[in-house]
Amino acid sequence: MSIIEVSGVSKSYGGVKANHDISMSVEKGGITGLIGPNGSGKTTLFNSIVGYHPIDKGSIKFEGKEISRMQVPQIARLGLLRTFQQTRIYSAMNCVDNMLISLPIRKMRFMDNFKRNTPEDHERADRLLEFVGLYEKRFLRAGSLSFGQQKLLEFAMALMNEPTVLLLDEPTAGINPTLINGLIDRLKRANSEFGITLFIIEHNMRVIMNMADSIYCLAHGEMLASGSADEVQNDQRVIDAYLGAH
Amino acid sequence: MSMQKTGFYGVLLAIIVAAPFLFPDFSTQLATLWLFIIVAMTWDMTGGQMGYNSLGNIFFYGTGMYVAAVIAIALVYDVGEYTGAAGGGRYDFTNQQYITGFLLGTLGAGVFCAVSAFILGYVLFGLRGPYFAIGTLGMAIAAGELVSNWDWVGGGQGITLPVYAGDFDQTKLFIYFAFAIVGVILFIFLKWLYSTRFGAAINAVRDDEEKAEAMGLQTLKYKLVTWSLSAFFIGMVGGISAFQLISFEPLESAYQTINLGIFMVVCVLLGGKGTLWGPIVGAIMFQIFKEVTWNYFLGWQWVALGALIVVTVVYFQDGLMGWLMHKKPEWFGVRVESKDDTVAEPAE
Amino acid sequence: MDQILGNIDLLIQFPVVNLKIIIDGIMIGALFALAAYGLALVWGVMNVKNLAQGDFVIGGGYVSWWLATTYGLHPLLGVPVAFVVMWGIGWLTYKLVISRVIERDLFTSLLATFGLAIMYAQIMNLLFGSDTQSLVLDVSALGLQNNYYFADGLIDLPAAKVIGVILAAILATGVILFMKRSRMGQAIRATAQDARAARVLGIDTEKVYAFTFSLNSAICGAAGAIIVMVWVIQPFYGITYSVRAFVIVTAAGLGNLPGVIAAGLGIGAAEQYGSHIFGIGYQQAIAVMLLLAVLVYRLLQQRRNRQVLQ
Amino acid sequence: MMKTKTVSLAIGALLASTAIAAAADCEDIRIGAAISLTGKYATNGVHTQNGYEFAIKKIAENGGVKMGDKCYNFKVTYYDDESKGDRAATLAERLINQDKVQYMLGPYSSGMTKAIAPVTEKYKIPMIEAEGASRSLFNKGYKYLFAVLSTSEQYLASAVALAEEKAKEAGKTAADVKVAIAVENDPFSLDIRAGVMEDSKKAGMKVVIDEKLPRDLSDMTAILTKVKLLKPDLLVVSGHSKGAATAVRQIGEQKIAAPMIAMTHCEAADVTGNFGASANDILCSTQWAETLTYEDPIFGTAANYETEFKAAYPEYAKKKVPYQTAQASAAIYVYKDAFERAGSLDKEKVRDAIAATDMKTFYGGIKFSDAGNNIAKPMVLRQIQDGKYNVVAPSAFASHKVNYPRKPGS
Repeated sequence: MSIIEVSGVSKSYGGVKANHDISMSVEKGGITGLIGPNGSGKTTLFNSIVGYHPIDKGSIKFEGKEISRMQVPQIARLGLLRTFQQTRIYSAMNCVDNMLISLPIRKMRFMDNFKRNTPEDHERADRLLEFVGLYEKRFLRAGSLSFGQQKLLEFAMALMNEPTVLLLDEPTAGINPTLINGLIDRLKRANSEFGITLFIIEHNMRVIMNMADSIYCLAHGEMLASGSADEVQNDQRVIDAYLGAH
Repeated sequence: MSMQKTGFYGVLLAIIVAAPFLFPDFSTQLATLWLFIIVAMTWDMTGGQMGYNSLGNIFFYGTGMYVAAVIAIALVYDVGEYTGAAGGGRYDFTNQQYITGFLLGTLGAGVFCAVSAFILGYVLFGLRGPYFAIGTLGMAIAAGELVSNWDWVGGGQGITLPVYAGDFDQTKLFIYFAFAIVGVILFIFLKWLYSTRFGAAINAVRDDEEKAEAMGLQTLKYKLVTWSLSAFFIGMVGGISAFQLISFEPLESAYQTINLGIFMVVCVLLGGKGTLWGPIVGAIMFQIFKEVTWNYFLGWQWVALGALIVVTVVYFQDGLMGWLMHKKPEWFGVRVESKDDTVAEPAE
Repeated sequence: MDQILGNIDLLIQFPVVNLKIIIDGIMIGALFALAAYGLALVWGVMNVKNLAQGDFVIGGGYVSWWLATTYGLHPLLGVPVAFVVMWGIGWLTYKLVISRVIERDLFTSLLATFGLAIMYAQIMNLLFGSDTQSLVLDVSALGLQNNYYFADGLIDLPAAKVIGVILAAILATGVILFMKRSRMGQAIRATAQDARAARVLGIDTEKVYAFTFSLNSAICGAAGAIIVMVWVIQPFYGITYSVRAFVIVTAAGLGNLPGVIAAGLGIGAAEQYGSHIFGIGYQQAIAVMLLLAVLVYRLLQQRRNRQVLQ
Repeated sequence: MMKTKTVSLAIGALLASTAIAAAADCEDIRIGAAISLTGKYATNGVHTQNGYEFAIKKIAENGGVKMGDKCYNFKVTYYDDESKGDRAATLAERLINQDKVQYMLGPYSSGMTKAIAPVTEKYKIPMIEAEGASRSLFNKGYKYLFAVLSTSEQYLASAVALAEEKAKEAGKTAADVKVAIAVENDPFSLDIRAGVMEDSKKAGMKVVIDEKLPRDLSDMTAILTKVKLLKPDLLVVSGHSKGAATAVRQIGEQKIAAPMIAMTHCEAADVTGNFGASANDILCSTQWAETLTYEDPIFGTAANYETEFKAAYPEYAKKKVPYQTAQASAAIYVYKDAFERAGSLDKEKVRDAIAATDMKTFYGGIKFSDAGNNIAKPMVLRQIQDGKYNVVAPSAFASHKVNYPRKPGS
């Protein structure tokens, strides 16, 4: 069953067509990948889904609900969460506070805001920090962490929020290559253990091939190919697009 | 609460209660100091804690004055008749009427301002950064101009409230404690609020609103509630000020954009944005600075004040608390790792 | 209410009044546009929101007034002199304060220049006193009348106002040509586009900033020297011009010079119509309400784009 | 300007030192005053302060305040109220509480006086004020507030009467008279408006324009255009100095042809000096004129006051001494008189002595009603005729006939 349904979405900036008539779907409970060379319109599509700009044409549905005209926080509150390519964390706060502020407030009543965080909340934050390997650093200012650590923190924050779907924008970009395997492992575990549907933009073919159940490939703003990892990997058009030969 | 803390707050409370008796000649200045502390703390709620720098919070002060005065008058007389009586007629208040008017007026001012913050916020919180500052400033200026053309509340004449007929020293104490009680309640309220999830949420809005939105925080709701709460308190002190000043007019006393409207920001910057004690410390520093320049640099006081704003903003923006936090982070429970540790990646 | 209807009725009864209002609006708008153009320049190039804009205007007015009353300088010569003097003051301001708030967060420049505005107004008050001042431009020596009247004297065109508008136009054209043609103008535009890239290309952005801010101050000063011939100045009138400049720039957007001029003239006319219909007591309120209206309009526009105004 | 100011300060200091020499053995009586030295009322605030200081100096030169075998000099503690009411009220409290003054002088303008009066009243501190004319000051039952000037509804009453008279001379009735009013949106000017409104309503005149001037007024074209269209017979403008300055300038520029134009604050704005012929035939209400035949032993005649004042403050040499200055001096004089009659420094006794004041001064008669306003002195109306201020009403004081209709000068 598909949880995100994108059909016929077009988006252009000025005269440049960033996305043209894109259709795709994300399966519930799975890991879906979106690849494509630089400038192929991946992030544009991503931003269309999470509500950062209006689309020119088409429809985007989340759990059967049209979301293409909603604002960012509305969409996020439906349980569709995203991380940023340029990691965004609350750098002035420490890691635990970053985690606690990411509690799934949408699942509470507004008045619950006026409570302090419970010991269970703290416990969960600690557990997730442990999960991403930041437990030791939990009382440090998030801004003082390295870029890779900040990425992990952002990931942990997303998990804290108990999303239905998590959209990750290049989770491995800028991360020390020796750490990538660990990250892939954690992403997979997040999918299997917490049951979170993942939708990942990735530039790094190796990473995505390792994880994704199904993959879409964009080039020049159009959907080039889709299918399982193997199918896409062996698609000549995809190879051409990546090599720039066409 | 530890013994030490209990002791500290106990002494503080004792000072607050004793001050007007120890320094009866300064009770007006002490009341003004409270006014500054309160408006600084309320400004910091949005400006410091939530990252929305309003230049128009004075709107709630002025509106509070007018609402309180109108309520107090309306309980006894027809407002239009009272304010229109430039040339004749006497309107006396009994002590009972005065006190009822004061209580209902002040409270009503707070409620009215809270509601209007909620409504205005719907529009204004769409603005970010400098546009928010300019938009709120515009709101305050416009309100002042419109009220000054509104005859029912006296227009440019303003409103003159009755003088309390009772013992005069009592009135002074009454005003002082009215301010002080609001101030103490506000302090306790904020201390609690900043410790809740709500406090963390508005900090998140300040640090990265886009991220907060992406994480599903209904930022608009938080912003509206915060501003309304802050407006409630400013409205109340506006109401108290109306009774303290007795006679006030719209442009210079009520909607005094470039006086109190900016002073409250300067107080917060002096003391340190986004801290509980910063606005309080800043207000005290500012009040001292102001008293000194107004006494000893007559004529130059505004030059000195302008210079203070420039210097604070340009060189000293973190304020006293911010500076301390930077120098002595351990006092504030912030842990910083030594340099070489941060380089290492987490162990796999 | 009756009065408002009566005032509208006047507009219908005497259509020529509309013409007068528009002429007056354009005259006042031309000077607003000058101050606003300077603001758009510093805002666009160095991201500084200068709330002391109006005080530079008044400062220029006092320079001209002081020289005219003390040394008998001709008011027309006061315009270039004010330009030069205010250039210097702008440069000094830049070096002492503004250079330290560029690239800081946006609220900083707003508040720092607010502090400057307070200081300048007070210093002018101490230097020149708080009386309203004005200069009379006597052009009879040039063979012109000091006032021209049309439509049974209903429309009056004081020579000072016409000359003021012409001077404003010359000044604006000069600045535009300078920005287009000169090397410094190009450097300014490059810095506005992308300061970092400009630095890489070897542009001394520090110099560009200093120049831009001084230019802004000088433009304001010249505008002030024109204003002192046409209306009156007073040390605390700066805020009026600052508010107008902000309204205009917010309405027109940055880096849009024709937009700034059009908005300036439009707001001038709108304000004159507003003061005719509602009474001049509402002048300031009208300007500020226009600002709020513009902000709300742009906000709705942005909301449609799922964006916020920032 | 800066220069003249320092010069005048130096002269003031010099005069003050000689004064001290003259009455060296006298003790001080300290009086407090909050004055607008900055802000929108600063021009007249300074006029007021100069008036106070001049009178203090004159009294000291004449042997000071004599009580029994002792003598006293006045010494005023000033603060700047910045033309802001809340500031004025705070300063009044400070003067009373911290500086411990027992007597107060008024600030400039009705608005500031309104802010201070409740404070002095609460502390039972007598205040003689010279610059707050609004009637709303005198309906509050204040017991410690005394004003040497006439209340503001009287300012332009004779102008309205004159308009009626002229209409009748022309064979018309008062109902044919159209009145245009443009006043600043502040307590004093609004009270002027109320007075004119009442008088014209009583006479059955029609008010065709009724507008308020903003506080940062620099252009009143919009109103003057309506004046051209509606052709009122009487145009009333009141807005302190800048209102007068802006109005006169633009009336000249736009050739406003209203047959009668009446204003306040002509002298304070020095409209004849600044705008010359534009000011011709404009009617100006004044509390006092140097041509009036008032006299007292300290200041001499009204004319003498003007001469001596100009000598002491050379910056006034080329313009009229505004009445704001004269009445400020008169307030000090009332204090001197009251102290001498009370023969005591007890503030209650002094208050009673002030209340019983009945004296002739260079400024006119001074006698207070129960409400505290001066009822012994009329307002006069002057017309600017060929650059000179000539008294035209009321008839008892008139030295010249009024020019009607007004002829704009060339």
